[in-house]
Amino acid sequence: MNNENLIEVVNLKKYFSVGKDRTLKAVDNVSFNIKKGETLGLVGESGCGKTTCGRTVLGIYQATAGHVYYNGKDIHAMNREEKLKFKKNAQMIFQDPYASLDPRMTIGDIIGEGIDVHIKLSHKERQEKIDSLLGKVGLNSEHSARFPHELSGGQRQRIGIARALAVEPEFIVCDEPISALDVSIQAQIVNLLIKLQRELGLTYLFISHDLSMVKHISDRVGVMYLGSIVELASNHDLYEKPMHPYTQALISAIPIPDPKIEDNRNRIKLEGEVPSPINTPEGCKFMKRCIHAKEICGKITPELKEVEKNHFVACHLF
Amino acid sequence: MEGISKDKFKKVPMDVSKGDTMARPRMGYWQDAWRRLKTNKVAMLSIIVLLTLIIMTIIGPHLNGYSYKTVDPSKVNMKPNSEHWFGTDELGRDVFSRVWQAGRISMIIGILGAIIDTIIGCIYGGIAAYFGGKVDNIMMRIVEILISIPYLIVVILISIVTESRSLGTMILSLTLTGWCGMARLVRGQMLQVKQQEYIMAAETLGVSPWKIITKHLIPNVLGIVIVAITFDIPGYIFAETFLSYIGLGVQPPNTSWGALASAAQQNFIFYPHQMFFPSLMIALTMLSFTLLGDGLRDALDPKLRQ
Amino acid sequence: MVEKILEVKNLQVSFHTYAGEVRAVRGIDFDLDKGETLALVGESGCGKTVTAKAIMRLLKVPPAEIKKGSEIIFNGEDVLKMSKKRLSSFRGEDISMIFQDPMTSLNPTMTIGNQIMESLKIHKKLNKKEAEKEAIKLLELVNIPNAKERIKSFPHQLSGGMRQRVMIAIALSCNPKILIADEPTTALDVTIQAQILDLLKELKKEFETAIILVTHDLGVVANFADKIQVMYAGQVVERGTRDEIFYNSMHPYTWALLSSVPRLNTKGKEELYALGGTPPDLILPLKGCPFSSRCEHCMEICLEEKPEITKLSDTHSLSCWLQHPYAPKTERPAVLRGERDE
Amino acid sequence: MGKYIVKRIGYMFLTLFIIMTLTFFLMHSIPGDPLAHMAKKLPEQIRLNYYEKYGLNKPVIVQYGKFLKNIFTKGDFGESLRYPGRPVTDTILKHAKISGKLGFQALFIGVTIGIVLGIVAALNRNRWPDYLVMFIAILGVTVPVFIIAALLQYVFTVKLELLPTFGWGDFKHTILPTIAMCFGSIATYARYMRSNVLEVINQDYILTAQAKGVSPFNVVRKHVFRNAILPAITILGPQIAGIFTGSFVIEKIFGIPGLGFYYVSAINDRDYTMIIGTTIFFAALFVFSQLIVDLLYGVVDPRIRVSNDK
Repeated sequence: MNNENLIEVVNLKKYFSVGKDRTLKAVDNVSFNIKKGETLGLVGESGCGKTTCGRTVLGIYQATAGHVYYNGKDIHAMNREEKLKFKKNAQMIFQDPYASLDPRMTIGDIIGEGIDVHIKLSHKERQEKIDSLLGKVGLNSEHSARFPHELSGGQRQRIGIARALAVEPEFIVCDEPISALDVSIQAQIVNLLIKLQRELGLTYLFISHDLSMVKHISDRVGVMYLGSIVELASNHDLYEKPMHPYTQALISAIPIPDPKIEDNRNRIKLEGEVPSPINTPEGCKFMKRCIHAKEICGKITPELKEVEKNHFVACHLF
Repeated sequence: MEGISKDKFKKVPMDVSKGDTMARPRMGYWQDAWRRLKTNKVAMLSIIVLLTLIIMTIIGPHLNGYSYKTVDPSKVNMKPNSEHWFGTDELGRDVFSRVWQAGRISMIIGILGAIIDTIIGCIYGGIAAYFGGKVDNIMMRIVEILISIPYLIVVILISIVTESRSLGTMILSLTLTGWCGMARLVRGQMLQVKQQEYIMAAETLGVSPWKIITKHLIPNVLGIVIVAITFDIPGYIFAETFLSYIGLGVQPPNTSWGALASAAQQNFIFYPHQMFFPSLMIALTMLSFTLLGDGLRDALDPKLRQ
Repeated sequence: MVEKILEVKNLQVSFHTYAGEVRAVRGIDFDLDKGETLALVGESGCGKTVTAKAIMRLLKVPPAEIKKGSEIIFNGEDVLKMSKKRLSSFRGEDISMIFQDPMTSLNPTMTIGNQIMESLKIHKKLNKKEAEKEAIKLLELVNIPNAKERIKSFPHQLSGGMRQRVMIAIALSCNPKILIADEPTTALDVTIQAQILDLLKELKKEFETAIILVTHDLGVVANFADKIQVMYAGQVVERGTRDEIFYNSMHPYTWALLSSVPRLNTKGKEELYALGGTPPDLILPLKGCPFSSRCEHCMEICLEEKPEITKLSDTHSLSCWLQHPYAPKTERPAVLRGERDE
Repeated sequence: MGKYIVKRIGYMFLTLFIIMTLTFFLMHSIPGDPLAHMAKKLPEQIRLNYYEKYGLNKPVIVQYGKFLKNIFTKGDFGESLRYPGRPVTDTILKHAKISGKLGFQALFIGVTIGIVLGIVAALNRNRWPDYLVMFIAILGVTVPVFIIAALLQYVFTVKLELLPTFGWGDFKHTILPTIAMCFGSIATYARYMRSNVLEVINQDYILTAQAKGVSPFNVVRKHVFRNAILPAITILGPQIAGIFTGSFVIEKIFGIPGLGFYYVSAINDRDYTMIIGTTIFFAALFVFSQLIVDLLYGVVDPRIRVSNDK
């Protein structure tokens, strides 16, 4: 891993208008960067904006404000040609293995779609490439004439991965790629993603609500709450010494499949539920549920600042 | 337990790929839908009935040697017999030939009407869905207003205004607002498909909008549109029947099932056969299309697919 | 003295589909003691939910069929032979159930108050006023703020966690002896999941309710269940107390389930233990051990004959040929052993 | 909610205005002498007098202005062209009562029976009651109403001689037309309710209710019924439209002096003022009932009720 930033996200905002005078701040002033060959995990509960963030980073959604730089180039200001090249280099793996494959297309055509756009191949080379991709994700050429409904969830997710790999990308956004799968299948997919990263030197943005999986696969992890990153640190630091009260609660809520640890664990209980992300007031968004809330928290929105080396927290306690 | 040979406890090398081979024969989407439809006896029977009806409307008028418009005052109001299979009407015309001749008009109105409304509806709904936002808003408001005008009143007004009772104006008046339903359906379906993750995946891959429309959007909307067509055809036949009844349908010597049935309705008590045959054909056509539509919907419904 | 309140004997459930008979549950037995928590663990399609619904007699017959020879005995009474009337009082009063998806398991057109009061009226024969009072008490019990106002809300006005609390309130309203919780936290976020589990634990202590917890998540089970039963392809492959399953399990499928979940204490980016393949199609007759096609210790015998039950202790038993004296010695995977030493 | 209603009413008036304008200009674009169909042959001078009286010799746009003014200020659609001296508005109001009585009777009976049959069919899925109901439903949507009417006349008046064939007077006269008219509603509702009930029955909250120990009868009554019937309100709109068009045919067959009867006569006589007036009346009634249906749905369904509040 070198120290070059592949992705730089600066003050990214994505607002949705939901009726008169009501804005949903799905992504609110988010900044982070991802180094080449690194995996950045993004965790948070449902509705925290992690999926929207992933999509805005890929340019699927137009950003409301802020910038996303890919290799130093702002992806929202690219011309057509550059944009097409970016689409070859940056890919996405989707959450729902059922909705993300066109039911009317064969597996071969689904995988081949990207090849047709970016890499001009003869019919034979194309088929060979598809077969080799299928092999790479643990399937075989027999599957290429099949239709999505004939495959299981895990197999479909492999197809989704093969489709992304087909255009030989450098960067892949994995949007909850395992949450719809069974436990034993989840492990298969995660192993595959790790293997592919090693072999192909890929860079991942791994989005998930499953903290233990994120910890397992990521180098650094960002925690999102109501559209903002509240803490961003290396994998180890974040789980060993979480600083933000929300992160602490989140980590202590993860059930651990070990009775002895579970029995002696002191949970930080989090009262209430995530408030609505529509028209959020000024100040720290976590304030209402925070046991350490002070007066300042309701007035000034805390900035993400480096509290220790490479450990960023957005909280007035620090 | 003791009887088991020790050899049986040798480790078998695990073949992981075995779990990923496909046991079932491969089957495409349309193939699969067709297989489903074939198992549906009612739908298959409907197809057979419809094909028979269509063939008869083509060859039927020429089968027994009597023209549908030859008036024969010596053979007025005859009951069905070996000469005139379905009997004759009050002008002595052969009902058998007339029924099939009428069927020709009814079928043409039904099918042509459905085709026209599908084309307009698909283009209109497609444009609204594709552009979205303001364009969609305005286009759908227009449809909303058009749809809130009672359909048959529009048809009646247009029929009165155009004065001509030709097939063309009939179809025009029937389809003038008839496409609105299809446009709504196509738009709704398109919007739903547009939100699917596979469309997003294609966009992420840099697939051009045109290809996304032709390769993803259209094939995925097609199934629903086909089902809608099978329900639209009997709708038009029904509407034509209604128009004929209130005297705005096709004019003699041309005729349709609706026209035949409404003409026979006056003397129904004395000559029930004159009404029976056209009514039977209307009912059979409607029934077959409706049942076929039901069958197609079940066959194409992805929720039922396993 | 332990009191047995539920006995399931040789339960077999099939579904008749157009493609043939799907044998979803293939002969399982278990007991439940008073106040105890039993977890049914397994992946989707293993028959755990079907078992739970069969106990409540909530399966739709047809397509479902509970095979002859199956017995479900509640306090000496066969549930499968209950009359319609008895069944109505059995459900809700003796046993109740909460479901996976709190978004769809409440009636959208009825206020939550009415939904809670409904069972109070049926079983406790309360009048409207008393029922309302009781409903407010129940909502307070499951920690819903402003209970007095809330009983007038409709389900869509509540969040997922709140709805699951309402479901729990309904289920516990008549103080049943058994509560079946079918994946009660799967649809919820982690922090909410923790809240709901804590609530269930508290209530269990207070009411001495026995709980059957159906889940795929071993993490949830770890500090919740007394006994665990691991299911695969409609059969129980291993059962034992919580500690026996977590620290001394002997079935390769249990190993796989335990070790395919990443631990917070691993270094990361190591390969996870992953099972290959997918569970067998339950439409097919299964020859031998159902797990054999995915098992890395698979032997010839596993493909031919169904393994018998081996008892390791009073509470711990499993079906696996590895327990046969002729079988090669097989150790528990390193990941699992490591943890025991900690 | 209040805002929503105002908006909907605004749209209603816009729609009505468009319909008025369209109808007016369509009718005035017909070539030929609008008085050609008058009941009696007119001498030239009287004809000119009529032209003067109706304003037919003025430019169309002036006629349009007068037409709108009369409607909005007096609710006046002018006089019948075929029967001079007979105001269109009076005719409409007089005969609409008869049509209305018949229509609502048919709608009420049709919807009630349709709902009951639909529920019965769904609860007995794939057994004989289901097949029977579906058979009736299919017949109801596939057989044109005048054929049903003719059959009814044949059976009840010619063969059994139980009921009068023709005319309007006491309750007896309404029986056959009502049956003929409600057939379509029965069919549509039976089909719709059946699929709704089947859908609701498979919802999770039905399991919850069963798990609570609610008796099977009460599960249907308290949980299935309400949830299945609410969406059925939405298809009331098209049903009301169907009742109108059905009345055109039914009233003619049974000789009932309702609005449909006069509408069809007006069409055949090319009585333009009458056509314009009746068309607008029908359209207004239809648009208005559509509005009521939508609002009603908003009131009864708590989910929609709340989303409108926001």
